[in-house]
Amino acid sequence: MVKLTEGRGKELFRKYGVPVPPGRLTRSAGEAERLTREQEVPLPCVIKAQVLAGGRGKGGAVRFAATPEEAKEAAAAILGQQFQGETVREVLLERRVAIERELYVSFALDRSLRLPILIASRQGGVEIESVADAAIDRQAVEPLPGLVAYERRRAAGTLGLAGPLAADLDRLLQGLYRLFQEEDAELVEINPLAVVDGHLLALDAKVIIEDDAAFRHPEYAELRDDRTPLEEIAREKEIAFVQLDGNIGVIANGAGLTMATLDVLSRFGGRPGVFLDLGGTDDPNKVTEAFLLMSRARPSVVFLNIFGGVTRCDTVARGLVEALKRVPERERFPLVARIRGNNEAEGRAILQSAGVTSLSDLHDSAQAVVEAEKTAAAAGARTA
Amino acid sequence: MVKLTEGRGKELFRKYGVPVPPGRLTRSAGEAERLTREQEVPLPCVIKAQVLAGGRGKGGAVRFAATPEEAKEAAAAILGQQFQGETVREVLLERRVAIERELYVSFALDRSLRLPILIASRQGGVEIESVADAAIDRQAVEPLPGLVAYERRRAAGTLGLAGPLAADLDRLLQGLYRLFQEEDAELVEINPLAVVDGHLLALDAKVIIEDDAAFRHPEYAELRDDRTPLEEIAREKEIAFVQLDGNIGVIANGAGLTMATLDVLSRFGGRPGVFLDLGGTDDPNKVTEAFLLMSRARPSVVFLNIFGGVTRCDTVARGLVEALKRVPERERFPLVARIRGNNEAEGRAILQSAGVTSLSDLHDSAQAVVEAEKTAAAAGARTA
Amino acid sequence: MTVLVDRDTRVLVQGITGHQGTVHTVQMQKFGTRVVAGVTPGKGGTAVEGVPVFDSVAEAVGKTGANVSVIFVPAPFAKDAFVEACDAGIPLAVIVTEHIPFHDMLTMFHYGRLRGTRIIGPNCPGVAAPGKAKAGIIPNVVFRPGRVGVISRSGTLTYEIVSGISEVGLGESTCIGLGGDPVVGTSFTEALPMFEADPETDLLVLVGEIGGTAEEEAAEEIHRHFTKPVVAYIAGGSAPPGKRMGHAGAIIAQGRGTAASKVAALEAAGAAVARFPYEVPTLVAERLRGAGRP
Amino acid sequence: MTVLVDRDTRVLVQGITGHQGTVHTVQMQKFGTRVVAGVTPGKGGTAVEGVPVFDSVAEAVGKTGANVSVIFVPAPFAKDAFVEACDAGIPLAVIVTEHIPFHDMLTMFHYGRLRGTRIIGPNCPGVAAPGKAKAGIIPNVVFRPGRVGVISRSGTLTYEIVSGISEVGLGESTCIGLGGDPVVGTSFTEALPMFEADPETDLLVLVGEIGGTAEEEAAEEIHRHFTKPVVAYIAGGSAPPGKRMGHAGAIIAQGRGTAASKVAALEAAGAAVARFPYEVPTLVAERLRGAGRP
Repeated sequence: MVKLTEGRGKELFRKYGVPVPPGRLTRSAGEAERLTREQEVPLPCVIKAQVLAGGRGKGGAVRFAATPEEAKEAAAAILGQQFQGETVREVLLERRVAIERELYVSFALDRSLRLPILIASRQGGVEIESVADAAIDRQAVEPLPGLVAYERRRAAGTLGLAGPLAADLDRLLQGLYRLFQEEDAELVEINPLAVVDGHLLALDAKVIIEDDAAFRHPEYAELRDDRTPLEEIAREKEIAFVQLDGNIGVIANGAGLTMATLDVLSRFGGRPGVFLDLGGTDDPNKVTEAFLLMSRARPSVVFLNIFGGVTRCDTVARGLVEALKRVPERERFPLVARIRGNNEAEGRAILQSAGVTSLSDLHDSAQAVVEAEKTAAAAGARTA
Repeated sequence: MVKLTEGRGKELFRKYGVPVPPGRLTRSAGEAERLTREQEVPLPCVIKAQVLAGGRGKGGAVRFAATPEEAKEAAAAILGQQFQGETVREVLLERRVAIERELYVSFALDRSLRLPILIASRQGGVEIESVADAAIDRQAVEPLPGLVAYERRRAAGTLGLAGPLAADLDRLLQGLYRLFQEEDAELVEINPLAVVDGHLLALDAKVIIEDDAAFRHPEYAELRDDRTPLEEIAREKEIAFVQLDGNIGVIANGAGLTMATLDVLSRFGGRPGVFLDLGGTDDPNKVTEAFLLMSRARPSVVFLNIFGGVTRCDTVARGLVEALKRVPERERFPLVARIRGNNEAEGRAILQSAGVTSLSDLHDSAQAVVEAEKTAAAAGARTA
Repeated sequence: MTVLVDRDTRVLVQGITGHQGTVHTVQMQKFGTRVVAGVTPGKGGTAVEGVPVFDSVAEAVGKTGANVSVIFVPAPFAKDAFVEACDAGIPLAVIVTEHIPFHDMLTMFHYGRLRGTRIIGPNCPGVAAPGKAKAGIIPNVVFRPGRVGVISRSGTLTYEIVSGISEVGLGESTCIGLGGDPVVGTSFTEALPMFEADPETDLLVLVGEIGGTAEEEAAEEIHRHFTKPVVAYIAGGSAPPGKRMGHAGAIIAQGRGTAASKVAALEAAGAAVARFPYEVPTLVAERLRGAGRP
Repeated sequence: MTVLVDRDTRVLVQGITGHQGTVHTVQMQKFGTRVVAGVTPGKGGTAVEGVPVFDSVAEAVGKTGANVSVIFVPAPFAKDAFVEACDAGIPLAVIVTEHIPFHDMLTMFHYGRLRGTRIIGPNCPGVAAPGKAKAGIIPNVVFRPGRVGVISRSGTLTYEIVSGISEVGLGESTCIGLGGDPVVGTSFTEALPMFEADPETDLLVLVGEIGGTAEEEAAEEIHRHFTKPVVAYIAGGSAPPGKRMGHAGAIIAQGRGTAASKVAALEAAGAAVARFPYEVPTLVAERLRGAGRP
């Protein structure tokens, strides 16, 4: 998925007619000073770190300024900082407004109904998970007519808005729904949606674009999720790659089987460090790449657990054998291979001829992996 | 309805990615020369009168030019001419192309299915009514998915297009369908859709925008159908007004009753000249306006046939009495009034007190109208 | 249930506080209809002619059990008002509003199908069953309870013809004005089976107009499935060629749509076709006698 | 018909000339499935593994009577391919394609409902009934004919579990891999009644995953309407908190979606829940004995 920063989200909001305070993005403290001095951003203003994590307010990533000098100082203090692992490269300068009320609206997907839902709550400005269920209104939106007037009126009622504020909300929701549809969003959220001087303003913007719709939205190619370098390489090769905090490497195919493999390893006390889902492939090169990638993550032991379907056992075996030839001596790792399913016999034979013993039972394999990890850890302790 | 001229239609085509030849609109012959001299329109070019009527080619409203001087002459020859009752105020200058094949596509409404239909025929460049039914392909388009790929492929098959031409058509149809939807069109028609130099080009454009959707399209307010001056006044007052070639004026309410009234008049040999449908109103002023309008059309006799529903009989009577006071002596006309339905007794009494006798039987009333018309004609013949 | 409305009909009026909404609420009440609720957003809690007004259709349905909505909401808002009625589970919506863009009607029609909400209209006089209920705007004065069903694409012409039937001492079971817009929620073809199934209808009068092919399609349905006698009138036989729709319209019609084609199709299906509105009552009486009914 | 496919199933493969389309056509044939047609626009008139290829689904259905479509068409074109199947009257579409945008799937799901076309998938292994037919890509080797039904949101994990059931000498009636995307055409809840009604299924194995609320909803359906024994496994109990969906996702789930909540819901509904995949066959055997089946 592509999470947009607040600033990018607000650019979309403007495009779809969702009102936001006047503001500008910048990557330099000097520019922050200039923008405020030349009143491109009115003072007093707020300076917000453009990172994806929540809780910026408490984390010092949101500051206020009444003068151009203060704006420069605040931007300088925020830019380059680490915030929950993210480096702040950009700040949003925005007119500071007097908030009368804080509300919440979003569009998301209801998986059970298979419909977009409009979520509204009078309690904005706090994490929506912390709001009592009874204080949240959910309305499914039918695709054929789209978001209709009575749904917007009901949302206005939920939010306690009448008169011009209800009219504001009516327009805002139409724009937000169009954004959700036309940009292939998973989520568009305004929290808080503020009442300011008798009008509605989106003070934050959370927009998540669906990865699978990337072919329709080349404009987001630059904005894919921040990932670790290895995760980035994996993404390019279309391998699902997740880093955890253990030291067992897991290569499996399919999300369900990968999760089940972690479950079984946990059962024996194993702590997975990296897991890597080959998905469906019958290209041995992709398997080789996956192993080379794994080796760079320096696992103490690797568990290969494949059930051959689209990804055939012989393909995996061939890719593995090739990888073993190419992994440098110092990056070698103990390996437990379990292969089942399509072309199982061929795969087993290929591995055998390369000196790799493969197992077939999941329980026994997992146990062997954890044993091997303990042995490796003990060896490491000796050599350290 | 709003019929767009070819030039306006092609502007929409460009907006929706439907390919058209390079061209420009102008209202002056001098400008036509300049456009071609400065190669804003490449030569040789075609100069087409921007009128709504068909058959321009045969009517001399389409000319060709190989030089700027010829372009000027052609524009001068066309501009200001009358073409089937329309004055030519604008010409379209367009690059002249070498047509390899002429095809036909359009989107229209299928009233029975309540769906848009895509109509395609390999025989373009002729009136589609003249094409054999078997040579025309019709496909309904479902609203939820919209126009989908297999429908576009089938159209390509119908038109005998393959390879890059089929790809052209695929894009063109998507644009044309979006235009049909987003502009609230009743009809979008490309005839001919030409194969030129291995690509598709829309050589003509017929776009009709629905009147009822005018509230969504203020941009078409200037382009409403050409009407006679009286028709224009009627439109402003929301009175349906049609001029025919007879001399009996008919004022009725409702399209069905109006048509039935014409049927009955015809039965007795009456020839309606103007008919005027009050629609549903309970504003006596609107009725008065209708009568004043009618008086300006100089009918030899007027038949008022009202069945009171939303339009109540007393409202009509009040409006009529007021009109009679205001019609100048020389514009007076013999009147046969027939009123039935809601508030019939009140209406009848009001008319009675103003000296107007009203009937209740349709057959007898129509007969009386035709008699009165004959009497008036005889009187006219005497005075002439 | 006879056809669409009966004594159990509980009418909701969307747009009740508008002029037409109020006027026709009174007329429906005078017809003997139970008008149980009105909806006008922002006017909830008030009342019109003794009818409670609600802010939403869902609330109105929840509190009053309304099962037919008569919609007077202006055209730009009619689609959304109809969707609200659908979502509140209303099975029948009579849309009086005129000038609804047909692109909106396409959405409404298909959404109504999805939700199980039948539409009568738009731009229609609605439904009336004398002695039972009325959902719409047909003048009360034209009716007399009886056993003649009437379906029509027209407004005032329907009143004219119903009135004629009543005046000769016959009367109506149910009359439906389907509306004459390019896209209607219920066509002749779709209305015919209701009258076929209705034990209170002995004969059906069909009032058509030139343009479109609805009458030709009705003739096919009559020929195949309709067993009761039919009397028809098609308005516009003398009208000049219409100004609406160009080539593509003619294509869809495939040569049909003229008065002559409609009359021929209906006569071929066994209907007696009146040349003029005032011939209808006579033909009705004849056909009823022919069918052994008084 | 047992569940979705049987010996009368006539499979059409949309995208048959692609690599996966061709590979799995062969596998379906080896399973004993009648693969009667393929569709690849522009390749009409050719054949793949003896299966005639057509340019359109309508033509394929007309000429071969295909009644199930297995769709391998790439994601950007999958929606339109599915609509083509719907419009040609195919009642069941198994969509193997992965990475279909969920906004497209919303349209497909609701259009399928309108047209009466059930979707299995997308991003799914499909349906297989050993000894009868297969519409999808589950490896043939894992199956053994029997009386255990299997429904799953996973791919390879399904193969793992089915394989385990077959290895202990039991076998499967029908196995459905529903797919794990945010929007699926058929959920556990919607698949359960098919197995309830299937006389060839004695017990159902449900293979779930963390995330979403499909398993909790399935538990409700099991509790209310499902009378056969159920064995379940939920993958991901040890997985770290997922990276997908932010606040609004959590809202929809209303605190559900964890392995613990799913296991608790299923156990409360009477299911035996395995902690690990290899426990499933044992629990199946126990429950079958408990139900008086060998």
